Amino acid sequence: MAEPTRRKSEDIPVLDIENLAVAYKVRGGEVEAVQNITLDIKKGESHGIVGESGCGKSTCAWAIINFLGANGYVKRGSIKFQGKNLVGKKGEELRRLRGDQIAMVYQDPMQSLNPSMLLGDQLKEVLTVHQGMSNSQAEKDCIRMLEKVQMPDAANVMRRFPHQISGGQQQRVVIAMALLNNPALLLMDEPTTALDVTVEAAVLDLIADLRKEFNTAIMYITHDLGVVARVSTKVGVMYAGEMVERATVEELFKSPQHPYTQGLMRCVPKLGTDRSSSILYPIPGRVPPPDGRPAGCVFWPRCDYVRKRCREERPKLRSIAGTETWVRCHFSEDIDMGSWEPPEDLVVPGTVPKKEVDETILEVKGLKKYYRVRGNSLKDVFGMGEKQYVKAVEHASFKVPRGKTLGIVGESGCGKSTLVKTIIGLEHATDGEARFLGFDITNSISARDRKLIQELQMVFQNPDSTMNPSYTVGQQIARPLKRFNVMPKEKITDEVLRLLRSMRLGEKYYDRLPRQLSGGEKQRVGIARALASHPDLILCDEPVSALDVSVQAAIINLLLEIQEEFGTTLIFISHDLSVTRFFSEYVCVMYLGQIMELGPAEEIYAPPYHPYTEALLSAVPIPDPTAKQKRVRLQGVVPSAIAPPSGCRLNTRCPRREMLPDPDICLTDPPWREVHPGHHIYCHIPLDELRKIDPVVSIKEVNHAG
Amino acid sequence: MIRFLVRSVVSTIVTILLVSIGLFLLIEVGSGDISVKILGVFATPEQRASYRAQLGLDAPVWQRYLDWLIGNDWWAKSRMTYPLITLKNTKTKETEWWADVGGQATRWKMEKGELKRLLRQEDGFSKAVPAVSDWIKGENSEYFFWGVDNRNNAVKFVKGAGEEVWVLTKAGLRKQGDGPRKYIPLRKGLIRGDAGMSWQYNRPVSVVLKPRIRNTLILAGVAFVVVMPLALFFGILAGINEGKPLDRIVSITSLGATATPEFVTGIFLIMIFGIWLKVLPAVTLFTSSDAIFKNPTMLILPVLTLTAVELGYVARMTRASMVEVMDSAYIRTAIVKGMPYWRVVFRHAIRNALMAPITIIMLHVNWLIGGVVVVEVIFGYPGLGKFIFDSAIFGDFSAIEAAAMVTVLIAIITRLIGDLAYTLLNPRVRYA
Amino acid sequence: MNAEASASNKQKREKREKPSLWKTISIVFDSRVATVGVVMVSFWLVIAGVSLFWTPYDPNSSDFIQNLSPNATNWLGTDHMGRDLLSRLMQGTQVILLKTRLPGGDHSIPGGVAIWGVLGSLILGAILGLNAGYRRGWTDQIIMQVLDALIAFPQIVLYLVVIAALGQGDLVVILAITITGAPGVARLARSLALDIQTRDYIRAAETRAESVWFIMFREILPNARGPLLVDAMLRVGYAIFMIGTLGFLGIGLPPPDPDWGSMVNEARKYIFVNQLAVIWPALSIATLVIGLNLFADGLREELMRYQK
Amino acid sequence: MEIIKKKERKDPHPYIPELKDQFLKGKVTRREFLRNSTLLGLSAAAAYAFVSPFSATKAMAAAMPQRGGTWTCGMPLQLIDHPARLSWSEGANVVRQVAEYLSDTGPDNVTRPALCEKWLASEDLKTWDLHLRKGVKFNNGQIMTADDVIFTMNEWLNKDVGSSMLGLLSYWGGPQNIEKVDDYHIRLHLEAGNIGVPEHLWHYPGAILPRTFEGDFIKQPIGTGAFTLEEFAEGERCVLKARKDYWRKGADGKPLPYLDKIVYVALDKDAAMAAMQSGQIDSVYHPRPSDYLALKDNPKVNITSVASSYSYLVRMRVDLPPWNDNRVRTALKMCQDRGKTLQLAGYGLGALAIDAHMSPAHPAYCEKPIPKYDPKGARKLLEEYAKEKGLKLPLKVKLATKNDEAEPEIAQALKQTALAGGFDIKLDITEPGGYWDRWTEVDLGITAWTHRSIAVMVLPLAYTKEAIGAWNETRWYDDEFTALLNKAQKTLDVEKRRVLMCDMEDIMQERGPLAISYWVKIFDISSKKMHGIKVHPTSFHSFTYDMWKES
Repeated sequence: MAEPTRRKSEDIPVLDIENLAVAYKVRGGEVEAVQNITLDIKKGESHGIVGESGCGKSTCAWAIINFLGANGYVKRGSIKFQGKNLVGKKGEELRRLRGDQIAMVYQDPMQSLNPSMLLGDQLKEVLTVHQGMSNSQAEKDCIRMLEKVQMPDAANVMRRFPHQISGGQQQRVVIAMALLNNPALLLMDEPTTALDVTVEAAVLDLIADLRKEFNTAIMYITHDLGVVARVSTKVGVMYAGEMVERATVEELFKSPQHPYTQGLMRCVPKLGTDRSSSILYPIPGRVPPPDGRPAGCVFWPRCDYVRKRCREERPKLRSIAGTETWVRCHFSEDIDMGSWEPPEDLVVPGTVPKKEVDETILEVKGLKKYYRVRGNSLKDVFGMGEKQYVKAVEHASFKVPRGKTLGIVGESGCGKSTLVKTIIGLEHATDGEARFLGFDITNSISARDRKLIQELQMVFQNPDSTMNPSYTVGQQIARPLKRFNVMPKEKITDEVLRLLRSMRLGEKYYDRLPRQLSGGEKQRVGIARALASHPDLILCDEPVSALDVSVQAAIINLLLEIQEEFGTTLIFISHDLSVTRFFSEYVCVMYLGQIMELGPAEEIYAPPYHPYTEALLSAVPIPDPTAKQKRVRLQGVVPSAIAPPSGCRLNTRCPRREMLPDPDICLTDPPWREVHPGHHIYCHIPLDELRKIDPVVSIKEVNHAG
Repeated sequence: MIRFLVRSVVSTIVTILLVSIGLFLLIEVGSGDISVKILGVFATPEQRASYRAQLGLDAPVWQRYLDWLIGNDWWAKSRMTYPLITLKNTKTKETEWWADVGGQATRWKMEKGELKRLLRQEDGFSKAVPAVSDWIKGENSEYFFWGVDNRNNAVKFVKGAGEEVWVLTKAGLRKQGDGPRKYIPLRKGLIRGDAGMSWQYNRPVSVVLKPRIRNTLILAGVAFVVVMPLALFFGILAGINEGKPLDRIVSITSLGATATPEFVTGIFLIMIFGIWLKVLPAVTLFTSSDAIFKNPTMLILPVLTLTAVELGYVARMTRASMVEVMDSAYIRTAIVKGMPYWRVVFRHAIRNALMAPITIIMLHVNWLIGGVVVVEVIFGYPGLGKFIFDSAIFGDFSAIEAAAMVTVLIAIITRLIGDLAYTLLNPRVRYA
Repeated sequence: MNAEASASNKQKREKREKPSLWKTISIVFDSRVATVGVVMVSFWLVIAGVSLFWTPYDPNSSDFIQNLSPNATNWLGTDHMGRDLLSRLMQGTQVILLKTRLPGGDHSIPGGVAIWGVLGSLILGAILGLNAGYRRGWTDQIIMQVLDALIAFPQIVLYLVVIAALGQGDLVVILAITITGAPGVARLARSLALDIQTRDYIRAAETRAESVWFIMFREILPNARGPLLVDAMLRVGYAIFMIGTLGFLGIGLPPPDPDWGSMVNEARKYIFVNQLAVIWPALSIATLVIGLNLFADGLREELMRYQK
Repeated sequence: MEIIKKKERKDPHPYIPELKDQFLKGKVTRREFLRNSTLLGLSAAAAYAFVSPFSATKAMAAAMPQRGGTWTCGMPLQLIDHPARLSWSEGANVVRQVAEYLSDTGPDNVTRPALCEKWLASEDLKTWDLHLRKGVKFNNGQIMTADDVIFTMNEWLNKDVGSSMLGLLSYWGGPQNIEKVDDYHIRLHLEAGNIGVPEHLWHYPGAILPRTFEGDFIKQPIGTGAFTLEEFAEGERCVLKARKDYWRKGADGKPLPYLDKIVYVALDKDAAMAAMQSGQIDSVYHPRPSDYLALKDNPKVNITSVASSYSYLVRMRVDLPPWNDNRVRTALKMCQDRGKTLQLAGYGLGALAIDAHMSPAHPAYCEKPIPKYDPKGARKLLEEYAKEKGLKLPLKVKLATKNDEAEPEIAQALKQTALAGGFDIKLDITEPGGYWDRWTEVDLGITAWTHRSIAVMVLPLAYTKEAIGAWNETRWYDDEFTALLNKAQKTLDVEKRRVLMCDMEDIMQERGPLAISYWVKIFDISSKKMHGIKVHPTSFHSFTYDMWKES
């Protein structure tokens, strides 16, 4: 969806940053969080800043509005806003700029709205304070702006508190607030990261529309290459506090110059690629901390092309002749991305398809999970109200063959986590059947046989909470070995070390505490812990979604490797359709507790789609500005799971409902339409109709790495 | 919100019940045989048994609890020939139990084996007349009568079988004849405002307690009104100046004040202002029951003492909350929106910063009452705290039970108010 | 997910370093406030330790002229019975910090009344709080209801009730500190458990079908240790404060061993003659409490730095 | 009647001429003459005129008293019910403002008539004629007659009332020996002669009550006193208001009292001291040595003092082990370092004592050497005892007392000095209320005993068989001692009585139940504005009817 860059060379840049360095005072000295940043943004331009966590993206934004906290300051360089230097600006002058000329949108809308103030008041004060506008006039303007950001029922929202509207709506309010004074510069710091993919897509659409309408200069910070490809005209890539490459979005994705940028591109699975057709290559090593950056080029310890000069001399950001690309590399002209070879010590899983086995290891039929909730009425307080349930999972049925991977995708609240919890026994099923290795597993874990428990293990999402901070890596991996008596006590240490090695973690990790590990390392330990009891089935609950892309690739590779080696069956939950596609043989799409579509991965990602699958695919940000994506959007918000819509639960938001002659039919349970054996769509719309729909995504070029 | 409130109220009632049970058990069971405490270790078992019977302590614990909580007149009534009434002694404000015999307030006693009616006269005293006709024939041809004696007990006299009872007098136990066979010490129960007799004062606890509660409510109330705005002010002031000299001064002063016990502060305030400078009354002198209204300056030093300790604590809480709020994302939003500093503080920060401390402040009323005990002892203030203290020292169980229940009630009610205030401040709860 | 937003002003370089015990301690010393706290607390600990073996004079024997001002012999002066105040002040630390006298005998166990009381409330509170926070549901409701009831008692009233019921004595004071402290600890432990039990490693333990007690005490408790420790330190301060108050009211730790509160109580009669006899113990209570507060503040900051 | 009238003309009692003779010869001190002659019925004025004939007419040079004003005094207030049951002076101080006594013993140890106009004793001191004052009205308007007095006396002697008068007046032989001669004349036929009758009538439970009294003074605060009870709240305050029709007249010829109001405020001593110093109250009841030290240089305060027989008795229950063994008792007595105790507990303000409940402040006191501190001797005795009983030294005992005046200091001093003697004393110091609840019950305790003007008045109260169950807290009685006591009570001759006293003191020292270190000096601390305060060894406030306040 990227716009072609509209150049208005006569304009001076709205924002012009030169050689910026921001430092924080810490105990015993100071740390330069950001160094040598140079960029300019012109009117109507959207400048993306992309990079992994901790590389100083946000610091740049904070430096612009001089909000660096008590211990941060601009150490070098200049920040010019409409030609005037901002550095060192203080007090009243700065305050007048903030919110008026320069506005900002942040990552977490819930956190950034005042929980105890009416949204209307929070909006209005931007106008009344900066423009001295009357309250009633401000009210009108605010409502108009809310309508512009496509806020339903705008007048009403003014009289609500933040917790009373949904996350996507909150973000719209924040954006509206930022736009109220028609700022010259809009700083957006991961504005969609906390949102679901379909909501994200809608917000990104909105940003693009607004940019066109208001001609605002936007600085867009994100870690997501897909997002940056969609919203930016120009992109700056940051690594370890430095800007390593800056180019137009097309150039950047077409021919990335810096080895780091190239590495990033190789890490991300493209939508539509799978493990049989492509390999993800992680960047070895990790991002250095601000006070531990190497001399010379900051990237050299992880660079495949490192030479002597790289270690000694810090490269300058220089322009590549004949392009608009700037790169911070001594040798970028010498590097040809196409001829890149993976380093020899990098182990990547084979891409050979495995032999087919027909044994079904897990079979779920009509599984239901309801949670009892307390109502809010007076009756409920005394337990006399009607019993209410959250219908978290409704009639889930699927089979998982041994040694295969089932991917479950869906947005937050779709019941995928509950489904997994029910299978593993953290919850007992309300109704339905579930058999694992032929044993009934609808009961909860305490009622299961220890042998059965041992065969079902789980890998968790959040690397920071997957490990108990109080115990060493060794202790935590050893625990399941002891618990399940996998082996004699004296052999446990050896086994733990063996597992560590197979996780590509050295033996030196045995005595480390979790806080000494990076996110990826923690995730590896989590996998080792799950593997320790030699389970037949591992449930992976978004194991890579909290990781940076370079690490993500490594973990995905590790899981694939394990599967290959042990023939372990995997259930893989993810909200990321690209990763799921890459990883899984079978995919199951869930919405509001219902399975909408189920089938082999490649068929899910191609027509005929379930309307929901279609919407999801159209929302996925693709790290390729040339990719064409249809714009199919869901309307409204996700209904409450306590009183879900009857029939097809998507019926309130379905973009294809008009395709039916009688849309009311959607209020009844749809049939399971079988596309092929093993591929089912849960929809009233006949398959033939669905088949007529074009593919959502069309990618012109084959990816370099692919 | 209604749900929240109803839950609070229900939980409050349950809490009060739990407290009353715990308190009763702790005092009446935990303290062992009360008669040992009163009669001393050298009393004979016979004396003890007789005395326990007079106090109704021979009944099972659950029944004593119920008697204590909801009274026993309602079941004692059923045994009586004549209806029970209560009359107020105008002189002592005590409630007296009598039986209503055709409009004549009457009690009974046995004298040399003969049953006598004690008829209440106009002046509050009584006249004895024979009452042989009152005897009722029982099952085993025994004549008995359930009446009221002059110690507010429902008693069962048995004809010709006056019991030997041990009566406690100031000079020790004395044996008396003509005693009743059974005692039910009549009481209305705590929830109807009858907390039993105080052994220390030999008067109904409720009569002694009432003015004390009033006095303490005044003291604690004034202290609260003084402390809270100041504490919030200083807390907020320190919170928005985190790390600056002003913050350091406020923080260190409040820590110092909090860590200095009330009794030290109080003593030295008395020395300085009451004795050396002679600008304020050194102690609270209740030369009449309404002395504090006549001379409110007496309250200054006690309130100041309470303030010194409480102020620091609440200020520290508020400061912490303010610091947290000022560090939050929505304050950042407000600043980045270009809001003037004071607008950020007043419109955006304070309300959120008060949410956390408000419940704690209300819980802190507990502390205030704790401080009140010490302050009242130091300043000779005849309030609830000193009453509890005296009762605890004396071992006056009815008094300490009632007084402790009152403090708990105050604490719980303020907590309820705190919950309410929180609800009003926090829209997330209000519109939940 | 992406923690970068919070990195704006808190870049933490310690995060990836290996924190040894010494490092933890040395960081406490980095904070000036905490250092002052540590110094104040250690001062009293040292005094307490020394007093076990040596005090300038017999603290309980009236060997001097009464109500002396500080002089070369009696550095802090003497009290109304001609006893050396310094010696009494030093010995006053013992009952609080170092020993608990068992009823009826001359035996005492190591660990002062304040320490045992806080330990008691820590154990009781942790058991209740962990059960409430981890099990949730009805268990939680019942436990919280009971705790609410306990919390409703103003502390000193609860002390008075306990003392009225059970009489005076070291163990009674310990019991009182335990009962009054437990609800607070339990609330803290509960909130920590509620937070910690959402962590994935608890799910991991559950998928191993670990027992509830294993999860509560081996998985949750070690991670709640820090805040509980800080809280306990503050509680020791409150306990000392409370023992002082009880001593002042004449119902605290029984004689003959002096404790600071009863020293104030005795000296109060002579306040117009000899102010120092009140000031010294009062100052001692205040400094120890302030020290503990500062130390706890420093420690809390430190722990928060690692928890993030 | 006849005889009495005859005697009246000369001297009220046949012994008086001899007494006069002895005084003139210097055998009897001035103090003893005054006391004895007044007890025998000589009027105080006549007695004073006899001892100092030229000063009798000396007019009061002081300013004319002013009327009005409130006297505020800090004093503990505990439960009061039946005045005859009073067991503490504070309560008596409240009662005595409302109700009065038949006689009045002043600080000069001279007993003057009060509700009794005069009394006459027979030669053998067995028959006493009490002539009541006429026209005295109770504050309910009723006239006081012999019926009221006899009713009150019957209350004293009624076992059910439980009055300490019962033990004191055991020589009366019971109520049947009280004869109503007419409405204003009562004759007592005593079983044994006793010179102390007028003084005994002043014993503080002896307030005269109306015959309608039902047992609770707070409900029926009726008496003949100068004040009426407005409000009484235990532990808080007591407000007394001047009566308009009081029988005594002031210097201005109008009915007393001068004051409008008396307010007793129940402050604890520390708070009272603060209030005193800040001028919030006018007087402190029964100040402690520490209070004396604090205020002795205060210019706004008058401090007056008087020697007394007030003391803190370390008393042992002789019916309980180990105190039932005299060796143990003696050992504890030997363990007293009296000088040190007096210094520590009383700041040297007092007189050292022997271990007998007889004080130098008592007439007929027999001077004895003050025993020395002898821990070795004590240890020897204890070792003997311990060996016999198979016990080990140190002997563990528990000493109970109240945390009130000087008791904690005495207890701590004794603990220190007794350690060398072989006692390991555990202290059980509680609040006053806690101790008074069990003061008769504990085996070893320190009890404060208030001043009594003569030894024969206090001894029957606490050291006779009859007093067991009342005030005999030690359960100690001794036949020889009782015999001597009975004799002494009938002995008029001071010298003869002193001889008896010598023996009694020896008995008490040798086998008695008490260890006494010192006799307290009684202070009064009052604002200089207050006039007419006469510090009394008993701390009784019996001067209020003619005290006045400078405005």
